[in-house]
Amino acid sequence: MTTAGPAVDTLKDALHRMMLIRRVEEQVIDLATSFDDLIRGHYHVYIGQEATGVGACMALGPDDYMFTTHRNHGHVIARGGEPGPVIAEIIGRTTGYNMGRGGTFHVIAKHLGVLQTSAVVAGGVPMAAGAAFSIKRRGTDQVSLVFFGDGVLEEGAFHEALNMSSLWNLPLIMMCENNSVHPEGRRQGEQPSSSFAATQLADVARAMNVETHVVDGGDAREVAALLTGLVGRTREGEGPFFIESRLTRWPGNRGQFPELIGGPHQMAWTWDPGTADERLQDWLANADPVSLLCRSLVEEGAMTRAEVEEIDATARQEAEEAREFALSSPIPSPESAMDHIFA
Amino acid sequence: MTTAGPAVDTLKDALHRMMLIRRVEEQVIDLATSFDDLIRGHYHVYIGQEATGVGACMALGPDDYMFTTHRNHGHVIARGGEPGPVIAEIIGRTTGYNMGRGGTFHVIAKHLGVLQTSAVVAGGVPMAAGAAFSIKRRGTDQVSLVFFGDGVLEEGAFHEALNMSSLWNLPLIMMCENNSVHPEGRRQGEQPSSSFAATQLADVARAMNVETHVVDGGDAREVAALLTGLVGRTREGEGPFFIESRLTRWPGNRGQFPELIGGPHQMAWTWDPGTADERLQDWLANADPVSLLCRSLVEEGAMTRAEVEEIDATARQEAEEAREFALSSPIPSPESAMDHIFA
Amino acid sequence: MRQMTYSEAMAIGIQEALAEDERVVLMGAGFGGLRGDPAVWSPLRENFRDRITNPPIAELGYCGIAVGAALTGLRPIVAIGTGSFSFEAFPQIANEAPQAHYGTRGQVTCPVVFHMRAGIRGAGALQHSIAPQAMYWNTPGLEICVPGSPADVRGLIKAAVRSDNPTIFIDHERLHPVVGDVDESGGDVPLGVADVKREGSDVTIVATSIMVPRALEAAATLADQGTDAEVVDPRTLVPLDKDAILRSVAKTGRVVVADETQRSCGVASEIAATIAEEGFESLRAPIRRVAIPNVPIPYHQAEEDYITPTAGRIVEAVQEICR
Amino acid sequence: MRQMTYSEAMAIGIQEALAEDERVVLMGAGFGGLRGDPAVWSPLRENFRDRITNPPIAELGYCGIAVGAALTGLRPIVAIGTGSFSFEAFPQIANEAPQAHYGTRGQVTCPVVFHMRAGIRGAGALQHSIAPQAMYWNTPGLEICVPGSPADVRGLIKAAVRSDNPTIFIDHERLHPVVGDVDESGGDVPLGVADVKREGSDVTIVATSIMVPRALEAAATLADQGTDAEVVDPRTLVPLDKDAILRSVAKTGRVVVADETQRSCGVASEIAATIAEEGFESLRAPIRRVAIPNVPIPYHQAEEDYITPTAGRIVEAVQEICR
Ligand SMILES: Cc1ncc(C[n+]2csc(CCOP(=O)(O)OP(=O)(O)O)c2C)c(N)n1
Ligand SMILES: Cc1ncc(C[n+]2csc(CCOP(=O)(O)OP(=O)(O)O)c2C)c(N)n1
Ligand SMILES: [Mg+2]
Ligand SMILES: [Mg+2]
Repeated sequence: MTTAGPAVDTLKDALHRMMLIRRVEEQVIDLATSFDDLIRGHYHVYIGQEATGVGACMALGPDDYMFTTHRNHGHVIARGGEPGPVIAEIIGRTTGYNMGRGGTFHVIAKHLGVLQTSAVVAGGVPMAAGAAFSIKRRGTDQVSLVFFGDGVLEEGAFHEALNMSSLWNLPLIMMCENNSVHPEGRRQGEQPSSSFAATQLADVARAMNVETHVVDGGDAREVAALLTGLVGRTREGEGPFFIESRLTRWPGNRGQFPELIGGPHQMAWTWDPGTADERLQDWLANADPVSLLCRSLVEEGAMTRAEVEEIDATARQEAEEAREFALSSPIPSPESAMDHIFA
Repeated sequence: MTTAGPAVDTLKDALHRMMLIRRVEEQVIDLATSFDDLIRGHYHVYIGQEATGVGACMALGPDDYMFTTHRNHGHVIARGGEPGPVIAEIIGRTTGYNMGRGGTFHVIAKHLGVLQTSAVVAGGVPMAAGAAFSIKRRGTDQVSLVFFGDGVLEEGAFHEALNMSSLWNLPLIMMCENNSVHPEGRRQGEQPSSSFAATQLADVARAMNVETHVVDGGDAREVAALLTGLVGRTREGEGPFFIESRLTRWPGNRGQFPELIGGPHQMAWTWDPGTADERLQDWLANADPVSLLCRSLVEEGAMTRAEVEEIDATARQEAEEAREFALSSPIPSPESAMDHIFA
Repeated sequence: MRQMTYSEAMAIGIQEALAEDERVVLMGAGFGGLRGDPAVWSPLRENFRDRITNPPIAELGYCGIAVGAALTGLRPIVAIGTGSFSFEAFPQIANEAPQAHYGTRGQVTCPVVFHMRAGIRGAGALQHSIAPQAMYWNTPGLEICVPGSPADVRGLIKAAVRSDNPTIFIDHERLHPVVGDVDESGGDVPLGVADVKREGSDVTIVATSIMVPRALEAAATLADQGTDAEVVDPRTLVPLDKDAILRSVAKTGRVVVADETQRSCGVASEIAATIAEEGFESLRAPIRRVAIPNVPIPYHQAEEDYITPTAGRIVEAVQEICR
Repeated sequence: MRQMTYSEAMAIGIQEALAEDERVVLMGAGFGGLRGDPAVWSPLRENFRDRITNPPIAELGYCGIAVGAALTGLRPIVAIGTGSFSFEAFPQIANEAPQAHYGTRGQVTCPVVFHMRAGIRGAGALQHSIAPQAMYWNTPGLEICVPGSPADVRGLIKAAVRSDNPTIFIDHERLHPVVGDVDESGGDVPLGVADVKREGSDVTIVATSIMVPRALEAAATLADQGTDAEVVDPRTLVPLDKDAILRSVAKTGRVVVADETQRSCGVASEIAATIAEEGFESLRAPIRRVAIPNVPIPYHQAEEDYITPTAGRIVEAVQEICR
């Protein structure tokens, strides 16, 4: 499935975006743990899922719609969001994409076709189907893509939207990020879930006559190649499509408050995972999409290790600048709470 | 699949129940159309689906639970409900099973294991799963059976309950009465629906690892044989099961107000459908479970035509007496509206 | 000016909204009510066939689709049917649509109309008689229209569609046959402007939706008894024309709030609380609410009538506070 | 008598309910809140492992399962988590559970407890800060508990489980760390009995849930200013101890109703409307509501604090009506 993957330049851009997501999320965790009052509730980071977001968004055009979830930081950056306004939104600053109104749960970015970010499990899927409905009615060749977690299949809303998308042949791409998969299961075979009764997540979509695909979420090229094909077919009037991206949860991503186990990501781990915290080693070796992409690019001779490290250094610096930008931005005035209730 | 069907005596009882449902529903339609103020809203009758309700209920024991829908009159009688209290409930009399509190939408019959009747599409399925959950927790060998229409699969609630029933291996039998099927489709092959995207209704349940069956809803014996097997297996700890009973909608059952096309059912139609109203002829010949059972019993020599007609005459008389009973029963006092809000 | 039924006026208003703006689409076509007059509703269904989508029985899904469509350039009117069916769609109606504009500080709009038939319709029984407008009023970010006359239903549906906000549009089966004058050349009824349906000086009756004709009937009875009641119809709950209500109370000093939602935390509670807070100085008597007592809706007519807030109940309430 | 947190008292109450009756089961185990103290909650999870079911993310489905289980002999406590997640289950909570007993004229009962954490918890933002108790109060047939102290949460959860009616049990993240005295040998707190949390003669503050500690704080501030406030905590909204409220208002003649639901058709509206209707003769000043203004909940603390009904807001409201 790695055939017809993106060209090296594109891959460098992709790697940069993936690094940027990782470095921004590290800043988010650091902000949440260093300050009591910046991120007061729980929040979710996208570490370990970067290849899916970036690989999928590479296939989208500027007029397409994207819907995301509680785990939205990475999706918005993958779609081209700038790290400054993203962090600013997450810590509630007026320079954030919603001027601090939505916070970590609701990074919304209108100029990127991200119009409403639901933190309700399965909230985004019907709305994304609605965007697709509107595309079809208006007769444009846009695409509506929605990211969501495996948990969404447990909610009835998903099934209702799935049915209508299929019945009405909507230009909708449903990208399910299944982050409950062990490395072996990611590439092949069955994977059980304690909370969903189907053998494979895609079985239900297939039963509803929706074309389904399974992709290795550790492999940015595979995701990009698949999505490029499906986005093209969607523009031609095919669709909807259901994709399961198989991911292995980053070990820092347990519970409601993520933890930077072993500290920020070290590029050295990519070539020597054994130097990382024990809980991370297996994940870095077999599942981390950033490490996997770096290693394969270097192994293939497409980039040198130094070039890869330079991309990381850039991303790291951008994330740090974004943090400073956000921290030095003004907070909303109390009375502004009463603005924009109605149009 | 007609193997191991019920014995003749049981079939006579079944035929009697089916006839009784038909005759009671005719009375209901007559009451609704003859009086302005007895059944003031819309209502739904079970004509044409009698074999499914009776065939399934024959398999149940006295302690089992049954859940039904807006189309509940027939299910309650199939379960052993008496026609008098059923009609009395439908027209709102204090002799009704809920003393006129629930009416046509909510015939509830506690003594029959019918504990709450939801008129919300898909409302009953989670509750039935809950009864099954409670059976399992309490460790009894009861069974929870829920009847519902094909439309229920369009609601998310169904999918949520399906998932949990499958995950938790609940003693639940989901009996879907698909009354949108043409006679040919009833016994074989694919049947499309304008509002559900799966090729076969059972595909979704199968995808969720639930054992599924398709049964001819025109054939009481087939339903009874299948259900007897499944109820037995459910008591042994198997389950859940999903059954699609394929039914052809009675032509009088269009819109929100049923119509007795061509008048009350004539037994003569059973042997000569051509004498019935044109809109009914095909249905009587190929789809009416009452006519089909009568014809086959007589053809097989299990009963004479006269015996069949006698059963009908009995049912007819019971329905008429039930009507009289209901009409002569008292209405609730206005102030009783304030009773039983809380236990 | 022509006499027509509420049902016809609504059909005309929807047709006008469709004709004026091709972004307007209908999701579902159940506006006519259970016994909706086909003569009135079939032209709409025929003239705008390509603008109507008949969804599966999936309220949460199709209301969400309408929200998504509204975020991306359409202006959907969703016919949910019976008000309690909107419960199925509560997560999208109450927890997505009203947050979009606020959550982006005004960057996006969500111009969707959720239309439903609410209230005691006659034998709707336990699950088909619920009026959810109070619950939606407890949800900031939703506009709420509760038209009580043919002219208002036509003018408000057009205004609701034109509004950039998500709007709950409440109609009532028992209003459908009500006849009234409609100025066919007239435009929208603006949101947030109450209508004094009858002037009077002794007592104010604030009434919404189905309670408007009932309040007028009560006022006629009261007039015979020598009590001159003013009937104020807010027409929309959000925005609420508080001034008009307070102005009337300032004049009469006495008020009955009549509404067919369930009593506790109902529409009448909110209006009464507002008056007790901001119009207290004018009050010369307790504020009476005429609403459904806190009871589910029973099936039989005797019981159903007993709990229905009728004109008679309004008269009684007025008599109590005008002694 | 022992000092403990609200969170601990709730955990103890639930354990006692489980120990007393083996028909009690837990659906979900998210009672502890986001930063719930494991020391307090893990004994419950360990001692009653076989009575706890962890459902999929399917609120409508598992609340329906709880209703079905309650109809057939169990007494489930469902931990829905954040209050707005109960919107997903609205059809079962509002349109099945409360109808079962009424619909059968008392033949069946539905003893289920729906537990949820409601209100502004700090950065819950648009969709995780909603307090739905007013919507449930608009739904006849549901009991509603809104405990505001450790003793009350323990006593009420036991009473809720023992009750044969479906009960909404509202807790609040910000109450979890609140400490108070609990009589460990004490029994249930009866439903429908208000508690005068502080006696006073100048003004009545009716407060529920998180507003109880805020009202007490306000009363302390007011005392310093020479105003003697009485704090009445209804503890349950359904049944409502109207008499206790009216008795206090009869004594003070002035009332502020403080509640953390959204203002329109909120809890404070209902209590205010009730007083305006039945306690009017005692009133010497307008009834003030301290509630969330009609606005969705913003993320940033500055804005969030601005709309939160605090002790300071209560003080201001009292000052306005005690001039
Ligand atoms: C309707 C609803 N129920 C529960 C939650 C609480 N919740 C937030 S994230 C989450 C898990 C979602 O799992 P999944 O969809 O697989 O996404 P992941 O976090 O794994 O990316 C839950 C239960 C919610 N936000 N909305
Ligand atoms: C949640 C909900 N939405 C809509 C309705 C209105 N309604 C009543 S019956 C019905 C059709 C149900 O179809 P099906 O389940 O196939 O049952 P059938 O009437 O064919 O037996 C609908 C849409 C309802 N009762 N509940
Ligand atoms: Mg997941
Ligand atoms: Mg059907």
